Amino acid sequence: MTSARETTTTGSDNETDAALARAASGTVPVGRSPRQLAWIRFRRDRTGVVCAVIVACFILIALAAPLITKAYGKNPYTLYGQDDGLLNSYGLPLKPNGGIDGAHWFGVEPGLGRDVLALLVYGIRTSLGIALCVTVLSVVAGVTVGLFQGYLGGRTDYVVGRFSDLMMSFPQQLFFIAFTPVIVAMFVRPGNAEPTWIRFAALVIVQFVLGWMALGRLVRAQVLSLRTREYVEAARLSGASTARIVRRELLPNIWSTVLVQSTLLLPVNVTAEAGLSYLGVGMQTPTPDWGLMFQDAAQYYQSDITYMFFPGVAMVVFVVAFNLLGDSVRDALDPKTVR
Amino acid sequence: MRLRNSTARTARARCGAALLAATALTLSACSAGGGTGGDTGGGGADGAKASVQSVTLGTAADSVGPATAVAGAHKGGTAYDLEQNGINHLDPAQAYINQEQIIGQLFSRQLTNYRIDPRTGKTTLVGDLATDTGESSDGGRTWTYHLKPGLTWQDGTPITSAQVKYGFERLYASFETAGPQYVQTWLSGQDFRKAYQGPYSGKSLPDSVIATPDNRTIVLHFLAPHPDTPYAMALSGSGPVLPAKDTEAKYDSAPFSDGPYEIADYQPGKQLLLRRNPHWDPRTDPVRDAYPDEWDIELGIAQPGLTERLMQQAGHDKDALALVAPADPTQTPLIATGAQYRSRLVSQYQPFVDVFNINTSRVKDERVRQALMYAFPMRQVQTALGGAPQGDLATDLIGPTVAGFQAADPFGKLAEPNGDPAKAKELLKQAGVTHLKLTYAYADEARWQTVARTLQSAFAKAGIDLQTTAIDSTSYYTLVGKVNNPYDLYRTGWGADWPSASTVIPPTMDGRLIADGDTDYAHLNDPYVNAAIDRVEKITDLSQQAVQWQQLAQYILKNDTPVIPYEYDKYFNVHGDGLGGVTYNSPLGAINPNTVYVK
Amino acid sequence: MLRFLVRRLLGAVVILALISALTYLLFFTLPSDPALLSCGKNCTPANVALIHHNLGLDKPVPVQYGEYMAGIFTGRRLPLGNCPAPCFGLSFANDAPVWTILSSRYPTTLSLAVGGAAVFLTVGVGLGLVSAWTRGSLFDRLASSVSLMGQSVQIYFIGPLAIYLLVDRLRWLDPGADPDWSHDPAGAVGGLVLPCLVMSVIFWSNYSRQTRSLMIEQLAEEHVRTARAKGMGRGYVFFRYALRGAMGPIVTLFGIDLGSVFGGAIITETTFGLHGLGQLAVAAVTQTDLPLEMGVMLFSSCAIVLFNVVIDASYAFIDPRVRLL
Amino acid sequence: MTTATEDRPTGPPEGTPGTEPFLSVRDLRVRFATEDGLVKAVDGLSFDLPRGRTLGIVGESGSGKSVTNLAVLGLHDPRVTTVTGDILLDGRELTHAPRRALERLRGNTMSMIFQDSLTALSPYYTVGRQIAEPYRKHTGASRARARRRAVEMLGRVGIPRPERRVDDYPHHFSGGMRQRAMIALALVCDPELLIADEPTTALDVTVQAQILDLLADLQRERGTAIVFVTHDLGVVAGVCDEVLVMYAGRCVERGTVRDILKSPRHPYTWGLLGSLPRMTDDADEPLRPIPGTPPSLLTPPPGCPFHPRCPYRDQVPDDRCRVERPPLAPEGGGRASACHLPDERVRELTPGAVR
Repeated sequence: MTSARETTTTGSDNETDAALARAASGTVPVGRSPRQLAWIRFRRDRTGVVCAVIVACFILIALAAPLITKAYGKNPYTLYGQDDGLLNSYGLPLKPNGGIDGAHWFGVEPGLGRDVLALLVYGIRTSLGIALCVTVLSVVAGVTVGLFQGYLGGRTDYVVGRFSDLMMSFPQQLFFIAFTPVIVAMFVRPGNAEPTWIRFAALVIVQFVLGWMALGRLVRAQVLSLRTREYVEAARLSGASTARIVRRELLPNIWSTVLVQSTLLLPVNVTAEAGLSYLGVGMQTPTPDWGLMFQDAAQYYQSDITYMFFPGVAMVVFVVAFNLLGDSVRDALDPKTVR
Repeated sequence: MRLRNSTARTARARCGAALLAATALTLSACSAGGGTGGDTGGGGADGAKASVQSVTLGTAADSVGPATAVAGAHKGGTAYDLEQNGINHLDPAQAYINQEQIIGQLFSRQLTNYRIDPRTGKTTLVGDLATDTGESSDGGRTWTYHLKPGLTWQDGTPITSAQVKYGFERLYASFETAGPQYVQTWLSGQDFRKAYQGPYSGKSLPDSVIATPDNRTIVLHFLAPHPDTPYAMALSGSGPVLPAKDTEAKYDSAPFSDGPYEIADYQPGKQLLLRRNPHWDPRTDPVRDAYPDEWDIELGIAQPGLTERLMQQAGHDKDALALVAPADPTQTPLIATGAQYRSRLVSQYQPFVDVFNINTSRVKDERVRQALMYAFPMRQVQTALGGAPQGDLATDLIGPTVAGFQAADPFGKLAEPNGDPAKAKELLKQAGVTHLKLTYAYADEARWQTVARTLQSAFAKAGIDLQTTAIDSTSYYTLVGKVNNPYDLYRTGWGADWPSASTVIPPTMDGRLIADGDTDYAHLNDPYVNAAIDRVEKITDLSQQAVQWQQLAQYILKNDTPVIPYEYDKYFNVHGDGLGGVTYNSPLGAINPNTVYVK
Repeated sequence: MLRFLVRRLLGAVVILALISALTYLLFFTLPSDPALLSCGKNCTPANVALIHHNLGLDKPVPVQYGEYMAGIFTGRRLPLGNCPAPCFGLSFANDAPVWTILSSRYPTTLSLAVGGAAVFLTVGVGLGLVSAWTRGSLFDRLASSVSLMGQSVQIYFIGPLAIYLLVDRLRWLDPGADPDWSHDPAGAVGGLVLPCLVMSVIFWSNYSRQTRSLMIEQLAEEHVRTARAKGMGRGYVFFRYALRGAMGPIVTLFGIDLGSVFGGAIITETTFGLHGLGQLAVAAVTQTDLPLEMGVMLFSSCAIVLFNVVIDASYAFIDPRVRLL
Repeated sequence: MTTATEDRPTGPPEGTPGTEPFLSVRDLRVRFATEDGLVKAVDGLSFDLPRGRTLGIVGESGSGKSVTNLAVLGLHDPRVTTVTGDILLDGRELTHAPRRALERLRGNTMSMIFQDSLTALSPYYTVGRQIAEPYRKHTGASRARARRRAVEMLGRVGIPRPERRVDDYPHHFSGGMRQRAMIALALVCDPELLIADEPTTALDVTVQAQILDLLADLQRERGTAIVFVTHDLGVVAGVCDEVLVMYAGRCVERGTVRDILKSPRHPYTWGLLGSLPRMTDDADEPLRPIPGTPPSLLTPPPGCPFHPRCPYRDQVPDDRCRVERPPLAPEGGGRASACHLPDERVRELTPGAVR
């Protein structure tokens, strides 16, 4: 539920023998760059590929949401339930199983009676969008901070380190609950209509503010170890500029970690965003949102459990796929892992 | 904001109310829900049926204790009450929300109170501490009350008229900001705090204001006639306070009891535990049976869990009820349709009428306002809010619990509950309005977001473009309460403080009150109405007055249409099988704990 | 050691000061006016002004903040009566001292956090160990896929499901309830079982995965190989050497998770309707109850910071090479 | 007098009978399954080692030295490693011995000194405890006795004030002291077979000398058989009786120290010797490291594994080095080497190669 859990040692089960084997196998066969090798390994990993496909599907759904709903002939805003009398006088779907039928494949939402499938598709779009922004921002910030913290060391390192300590000792959930309204209030004059993008931005900001430290620390640690390596020393002695050393010597050596971490970070951010909406400080109706569906569903679980089924299952699949993908990517980038 | 899903302090304007002689009538017709073929809700309507009990002013004889015994009831046991929110104020002088008042009845007594017959549910206003509901003189300006003999505090100290006077004096103290201000205002005028700073100033109110000729008699001298004083004396603040035990502001979390129970333990927002007060003498109390030895009041029980617990009644929940929290909308269907719940279901009207205010200072043409009235999708809104069990379709400013209620429907809304876009369009054409674009402001909570969607799509059918603005629910009343607010449509609820419309029409329709934070949310300022209000307020015959209020209300709705009433709230919930003698206090819109016993 | 404590505690003070200042100042960027939430029907300008005074909102914000922070140590006299140290102010909503409210709430959160942590540490680390021991076996593969699922579900998804199935339908478990250790320990445990289980699920999976790979990593360490070369038994090597080495990272992981454990507690409380700090926090925010909000913020961040100090200190006991300074 | 044997899968060791080899390795093959394929780390290695003798195994890193030793102690992970061939310790088959049996032997009958004492000693326990542990396990001694033993051992490896140092942690020790502690750990149960995996590589010359003496004394006292792994031929000269040169997981040349150092036959050995600094060298004489890198064991080059780096491959007619793998040809006296170069060419070349 929080990015913090992702800072942990990316479990590399390196083996004596595997290590010896690497020593023994000596130089890699010529003509294949490490990336190519990684790619080959990845393609060999069936689960990885399957998950990649699933993930791709989710992303496609998010991107093509309008097309999908167009093809499906529904949209996430029309109140089918109320207009077509699909709800009883208590606002519950008349038809069994949450009103699933030919017209509404996943049923209709209790209360408003919007189409669940359309909602879900657009909900994924929203949540994924937010999570993506957060992830990108966090990764960029984390890497930058980590790089310079690790490379410059000394006072910079100390100060920045304490700062990220500060950030880390914030009770995250509380922070989100307390400050999302604040940030919104900063953008919108009280009482004015609140454009959706502002919520979006606010959510991205709050999550980003507490989201970058984990990766930052990881990168710092790596850079610290890299910094003492001969070739970096050499580069420095040869008077290369800091920027150049960072760009040419350090970055190439951490990109795999960064890649792995970001793949692991994204689902975490998605669930976090959903969590916020669930607590009522995230996106707001009518904006379709994954977490909002959980919020509603949690209200209706007594009378319409079906409503929770689709968003729930979708999210589990999504996160599972992403985690597995993360593992596969790691394995591919880092062959010593013997599973 | 609705009490049932809002934290108590946001539930302003939802205060206890008393009911005056209103003919018993049933409105189950309205509560038939939207049930069409295969709709379980239709059947559920019976479960959701509510009726209005008639109430009378009691005599001195009615005011004699003890309270009517409940058949088959016996003392002992612990009764549990599940509250959705915390209790903000235990100090009776601070109690205004019906939750605070109904719970307050267990440990505090007033000069008058509501006696509810456990068999018929007939509600009578009687003397509680006082021997009767009060004698008026000087054309209704002066009211005299006599305390019953043998009244004591939880430590045995006798209750005197001086303590009652002290109780009234406390209402002036600077920290008493939450409670009703009727009595203070009647005694000392709008700026009562300037006139007197409360007992801590060392001074006391002169006898010209409150006199205590002997220690059982108390005389109140008002500036103007106030025929409904008996009801004002039933407000929680109209009782004694023992100066020796007065902890000023801290009294709010630890009041000293003169009722059947004393406070054993209080954890704000979590639990209030009430233990029997040995010094309370049932023979002096015509209102309270007080059968259980203990009341365990659990606070902050979230919905839908609260309702679920009452439905499941596992463990001690079998002896549990919810004094003020109605069933969660998501569970009302199960309750309304489940035969197993019938025997323990309470479905009654609350004194609250929910309305959508049309900002008359922005939407000036009443034909436009009427167009909105026609276009308004009453049924869908009801459905979106949980259907008939939550409330019946409203067509009047004054609710069924208030004196003189006549079901009136000037716009035929019950005939066209889903709205009449054609009629609306026509009216708009008459008004020469095209492309009408209005702003609807709502508190940013799930249910109001839902309603916003509903309104948007319904108004669109009438060619009205409804812009919606979500307001952070904590600032909602701040913002819609501003005179120059930028919104055209916003909902509020209003409940009578007692069942006379004089606690409904004047505060909400008197244009001379308009100011930031006032309660004329629609900003209606119709000279005719203002004049009429003054006229009706002068009538001292309450039943006469009631009729006049009703006529005025209908005039306002028909001609000015400043608001769109849409729901008479209902209390609809089940209680545990382990409890008997569960009656309903319609003036407060809550379960009456006084007759409850543990089987 | 002493130097370490002093340094860390000073750091903690700074952090808490910053957090509190941020919370306090940002609160006033909200458009809502707490006074209007407690004036009921009497929101006349005069009455509102009076309430402002009673709540101490009539002073400039920095002054308010100063007085608030000072009050924590010195106690305060407030218009609504005085408030002995530690004074976190009086709740705007019900005038009760925030400190009393807090102290009536933290047991729930603490029980939840400790209970949940206990569950996911034992289950997670345990599973991880077994997987590492029986590496490559069917169990191992089963465990890792289960862990994966666990890592992928969310409290707000399985919580309601669990209630629906285990409590309402099957009646196997009690619904969540606030623990009352002093009077009803048994009931307290019963009421915590489900919440702790639900909460722990999203954590233990991570721990089992991490423990597994950490153990495998450790088993490949040269000093562990040495131990094997000395002829020490498999179990001995596994627990005395490998586990000893894996402990550090696991503790680190736990330290990082402290925040999330608290966050998890909040969502769990919301889902099971428990009266913990989380539920209190949500209430405080929705009621714009500044003193309460501050109280919860300070209390919980304080807890997290201190726990972190404890954890860092514990390294010294796990790894003799670590020196605290 | 001991001899190494021919590169035949089976068959008794020749040479003077009666001296039963204490350790005897036959056609040892160690393979690792890796992500990228099968690695033949050791490929058909055989040697014998009687009590009281020292066998030196030399070769560049990655030539399979350490893998061989781990195989002898049975420390490989069966999940990713396949070990075939025979390892006989005092006549007992170890290759397929049950785990517990091996555990009883390890640290007791046979023990190993690891290369890097910093990583090879656990940072979590005191030196004393780590030394005492195997003693208690194998002798069932009491905690107190084991501790006294640990102190004694520390003393023997020349650690000053051992009774104090015994409670220190490895990171309190200097590199040299740690290495001594490592040795004390290996010797605590008076092993009959001691495998020293580059025990002195990390150390400065004086410490190195001390430790080598220590090992020599030990061997004299107890007749311990020692396998001495190193890529430093200088050390080999000092301590070993026979030498076995490994390249790419196989033995390319072997013989007595004299033979190997005085008249090496294999170009790889020449290379090793050439890259060896000597006291006799004048300072400006440059070192001549072997050009190129060891081959990948994933895809070993066809023919002679050394041919890509061998300066003399063209002197072998019709390109045999590239296509045909040279057998390990015995030349009597336990001497053998695997190279296609005709003996006469070898004889002419040797002086030039090694000087």
